[in-house]
Amino acid sequence: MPAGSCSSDVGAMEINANRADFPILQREINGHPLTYLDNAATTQKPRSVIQAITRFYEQHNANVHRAVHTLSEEATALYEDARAKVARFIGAPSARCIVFTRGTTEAINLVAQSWARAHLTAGNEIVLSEMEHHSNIVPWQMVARETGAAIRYARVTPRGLLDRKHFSSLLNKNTRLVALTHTSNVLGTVNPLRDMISEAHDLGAVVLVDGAQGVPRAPVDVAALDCEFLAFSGHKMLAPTGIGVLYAKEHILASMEPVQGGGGMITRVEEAGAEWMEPPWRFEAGTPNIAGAAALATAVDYLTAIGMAEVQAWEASLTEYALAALDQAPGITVFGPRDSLIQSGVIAFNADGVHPHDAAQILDEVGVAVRGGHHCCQLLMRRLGVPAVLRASFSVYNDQGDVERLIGGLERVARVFR
Amino acid sequence: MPAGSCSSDVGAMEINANRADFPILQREINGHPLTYLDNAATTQKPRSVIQAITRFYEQHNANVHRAVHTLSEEATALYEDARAKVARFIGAPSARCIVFTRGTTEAINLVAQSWARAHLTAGNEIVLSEMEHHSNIVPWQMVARETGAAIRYARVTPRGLLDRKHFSSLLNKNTRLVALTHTSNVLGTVNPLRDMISEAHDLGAVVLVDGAQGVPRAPVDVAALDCEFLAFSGHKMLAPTGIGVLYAKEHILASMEPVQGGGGMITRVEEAGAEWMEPPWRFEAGTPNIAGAAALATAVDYLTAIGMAEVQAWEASLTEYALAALDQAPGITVFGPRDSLIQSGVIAFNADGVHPHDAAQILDEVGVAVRGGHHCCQLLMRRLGVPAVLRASFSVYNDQGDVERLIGGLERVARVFR
Amino acid sequence: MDEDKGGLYRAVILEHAKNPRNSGRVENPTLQARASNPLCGDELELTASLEGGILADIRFQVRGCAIVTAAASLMSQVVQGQDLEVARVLGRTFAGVMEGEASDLPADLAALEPLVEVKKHRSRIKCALLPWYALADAEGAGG
Amino acid sequence: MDEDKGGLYRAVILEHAKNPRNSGRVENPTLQARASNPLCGDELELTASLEGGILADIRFQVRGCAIVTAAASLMSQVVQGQDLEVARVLGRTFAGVMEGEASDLPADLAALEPLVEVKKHRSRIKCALLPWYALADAEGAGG
Ligand SMILES: Cc1ncc(COP(=O)(O)O)c(C=O)c1O
Ligand SMILES: Cc1ncc(COP(=O)(O)O)c(C=O)c1O
Repeated sequence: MPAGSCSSDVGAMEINANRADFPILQREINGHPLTYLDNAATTQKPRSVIQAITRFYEQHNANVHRAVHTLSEEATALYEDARAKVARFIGAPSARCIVFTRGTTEAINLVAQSWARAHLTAGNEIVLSEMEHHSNIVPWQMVARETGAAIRYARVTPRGLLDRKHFSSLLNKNTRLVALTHTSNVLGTVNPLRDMISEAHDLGAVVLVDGAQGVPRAPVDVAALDCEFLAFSGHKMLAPTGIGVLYAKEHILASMEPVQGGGGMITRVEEAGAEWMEPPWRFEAGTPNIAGAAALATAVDYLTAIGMAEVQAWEASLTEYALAALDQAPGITVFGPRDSLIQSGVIAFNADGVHPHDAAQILDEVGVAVRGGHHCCQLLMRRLGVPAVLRASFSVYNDQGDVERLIGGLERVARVFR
Repeated sequence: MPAGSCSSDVGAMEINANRADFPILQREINGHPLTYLDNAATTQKPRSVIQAITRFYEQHNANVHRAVHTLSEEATALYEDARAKVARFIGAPSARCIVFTRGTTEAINLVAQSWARAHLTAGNEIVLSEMEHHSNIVPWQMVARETGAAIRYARVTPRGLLDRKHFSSLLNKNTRLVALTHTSNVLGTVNPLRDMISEAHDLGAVVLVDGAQGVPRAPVDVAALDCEFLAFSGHKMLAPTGIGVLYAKEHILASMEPVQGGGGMITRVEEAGAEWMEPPWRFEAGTPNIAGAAALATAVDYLTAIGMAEVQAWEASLTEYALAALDQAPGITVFGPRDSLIQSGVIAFNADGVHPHDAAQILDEVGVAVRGGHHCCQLLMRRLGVPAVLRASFSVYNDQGDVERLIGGLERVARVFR
Repeated sequence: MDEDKGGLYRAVILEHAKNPRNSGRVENPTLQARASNPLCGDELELTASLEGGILADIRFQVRGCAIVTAAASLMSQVVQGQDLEVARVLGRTFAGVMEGEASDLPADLAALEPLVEVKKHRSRIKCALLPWYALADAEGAGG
Repeated sequence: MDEDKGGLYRAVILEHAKNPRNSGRVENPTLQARASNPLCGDELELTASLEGGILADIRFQVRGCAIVTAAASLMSQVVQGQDLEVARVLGRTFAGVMEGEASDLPADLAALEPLVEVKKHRSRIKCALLPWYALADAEGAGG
């Protein structure tokens, strides 16, 4: 069980208890213990989540809906209970607001293809930001090309914050949709969404929040945010790959056409056409990732037992510790806010004169897993003026020891390239 | 390990060895051993497949592509090796012909949204059959509505075969696309695809094969079939939920636009637009179901070790045995060909005077899992003149004992409703 | 599991399924509704004659499984002669029990007790509720 | 793992990465190409002067990681003074080794041995091959 009491002055020992829950942390990489700091790409899974998958296949596996036999009833209950649990986790009023998808990317594409294609026309504007992940850019470019809508990008300041004034200046009565990330997957920047959403609403725009990094790192409450859409991925919050979530306000979901057709989303099929089921099932054509949904519920249980406020505090303390250590390290340039109050669990930096891929490779030689590259944020890279950066990102099982091994690895990088 | 030698006179004992590989078969349902005959909905998973998932999360979990650290290299290798293995399994010339999807439904929708939307216009015709699963009907209805193309349905004969002459009569120079199931998920009917595909090709039509039932039950070779597209689902062939396959000829895939945009499918993103990666990655936006793909490779290994010809022979022998037993049972009406030469592992029937849901429920009380309903084939139900049927369907671990327990259960159904 | 006691198909359900009470159509109904569950193919028609707000006669024509047939039969006995609005409240109460929000049947629904077992089978709950949905949706016929 | 021997970053790679041979541009090149790996941000320009089919001079301008820089440097030494078509065949041979189709480097590519370690790291193979892709694609400059 995860440690339950990680208050803001959380000590390494307390949350350390979590490490034992993650079997992969026993692995050695090139003769060194694994120091996994690539959590913004995907997190590791606790034993309980892995067991939830095994349990599903060893005891309950069946297709969902439409069958009366015991296994199918059990599989359906696991799947639909997962929907309800996810709804509670993000403060959604009902399980009917939750569509299961493959991940954040598919969730955003669903909104682009169903909602946006139906609502946007030439003259309309979509507001994004330069810090968006490609998954929150390319779907809008595709829909913009089809509909003739235009895209405006809110600037990122040199400190790595969203330029709040520039954002406001982009909003106008033609703005139909605003799509923003909760937390930058490169800089860790947390955007002041409540405020921005209400500003967008004042102009009649609909708001999608990309929660891929935010939902795993902080309490996220859709009722408080009041966003129309929230997209996030299971695999970045201790759950398996292949399962993700689109939250949408119920009346909006009810107005949307399905994007994929097939089994499980119709009530009636005639030669000439078909009648859709109600949401959310209308949007889940075909056999879904049932085991993935069941295991996502277990991941939510795991995070809830720790407490998302505690997760947030813990990542803030690690971020502070790491920022201080990186500041001490010679020849390291850190990007982004460098302030754990508005930066959540993700740090971008470079070793001067060393290409991020070379640095990441040398870190890997001592078991430190970080990612180097553009992190699916080429617009942000251009704004930062670099082709690529190194990124260290935390999750619940990381501790100060991981940060120390990172710093040790960076000393090694400097020695190799001295 | 599965029994390796199941020749055409395959004995129950030999392939029986497989049962021990499937942990769920140890389960008791309502005090009876599980008799799982709902394999056309989804199959159970052998231990090796479940362990492949566990092993992935305990040892190799990372996101694929774009990172240089060891775990990411390993995860990428598992994912891309799975692609190559799937290609070999269906006789595809290259791994580049294999797109991973959530399942058959998503694979068919991908073709509908990318290929068909670009190629169909008013005046064009799509030929389907009345025995198609909703997943091979509704996507075409959606694209037909958008493009103005018309859909023609090849009739099913009273014996449950595709009316070959009627099919031919539907083909003409306006036929752009033919989409047919390899094996009916209700009647088990196996269509004479080679012949039908070459007839469609003669008129210049492109052919999609719905392999959801066919690929798990018989050797399927895309080079021999010469179809342009083949769609199938992992979860119906011993692999996890949430992973499936679209095979497409390489030059066709190369001509297709992506449907979903996001990370992992672009080479370059600018404010104004993006450049796609080459296929198949162009069609896999976002983090894929990595563990699912790795476990699908293990399922392919398991089936390959048995041999697909042996699987086919085994299911044919069970089908014959079950058809004979159902013929003896009083008050049972069997639908479909009733001939194991053209019927593969799936049998539809009803208990006279008993609603299929009631029969399925009473069978469940003695641990027999069959499905009652329209099986996502409302057009076929109308052709058969029934609202719903019972369906028993086999996989590698079923044996004559399962058939006997089904027959015993049906006697119980008759007693309850006597 | 004994074939005749307990379980979904206890004797009283089977008896109602085989000999549904108030089966057929009311002539010149003043209240009418159809309900269906396309997922199972169940279809049902409710006709009733309403006299001063009272369900003077109510009948069902059902094509469906044993559960929906028995549910319509049992319901017709419960609401026959009841005030329509009272009957609709009873329907909501019963739905609450079947969907797990309330735990016990009130005394005036005691006759429905044999159906409560259905709530253990999520996929069948709609079968037990379908006749009540029809009543909730029923409107004046012919006008 | 020792920092200076073995592994990807053995001394010879680092030495070439820090002091790439034949770095820069050939003036008035008769052969020219750009190659890039947008996934890493690596970019490279090849310029050469071709005299009677012979690569009389070849130079690289690289913005990228140590591997691609060293690979360009090592390659320039191997192909300098070679027949262009022979050099392109060498490139295909090297690609075959790196992609695991062939197992051993032929004698005339022995100088590339330090790069063979890269093949253990799938994500980096393209870095070692990028200069060779540029040579394969190179076309006459200015005309
Ligand atoms: C901010 C952000 N948005 C979207 C995504 C895409 O998520 P996924 O790949 O799970 O679809 C990611 C992760 O890669 C991300 O960090
Ligand atoms: C013939 C056929 N086609 C398509 C499907 C849809 O497959 P999935 O639900 O895995 O997408 C199925 C299974 O339900 C099927 O049997």
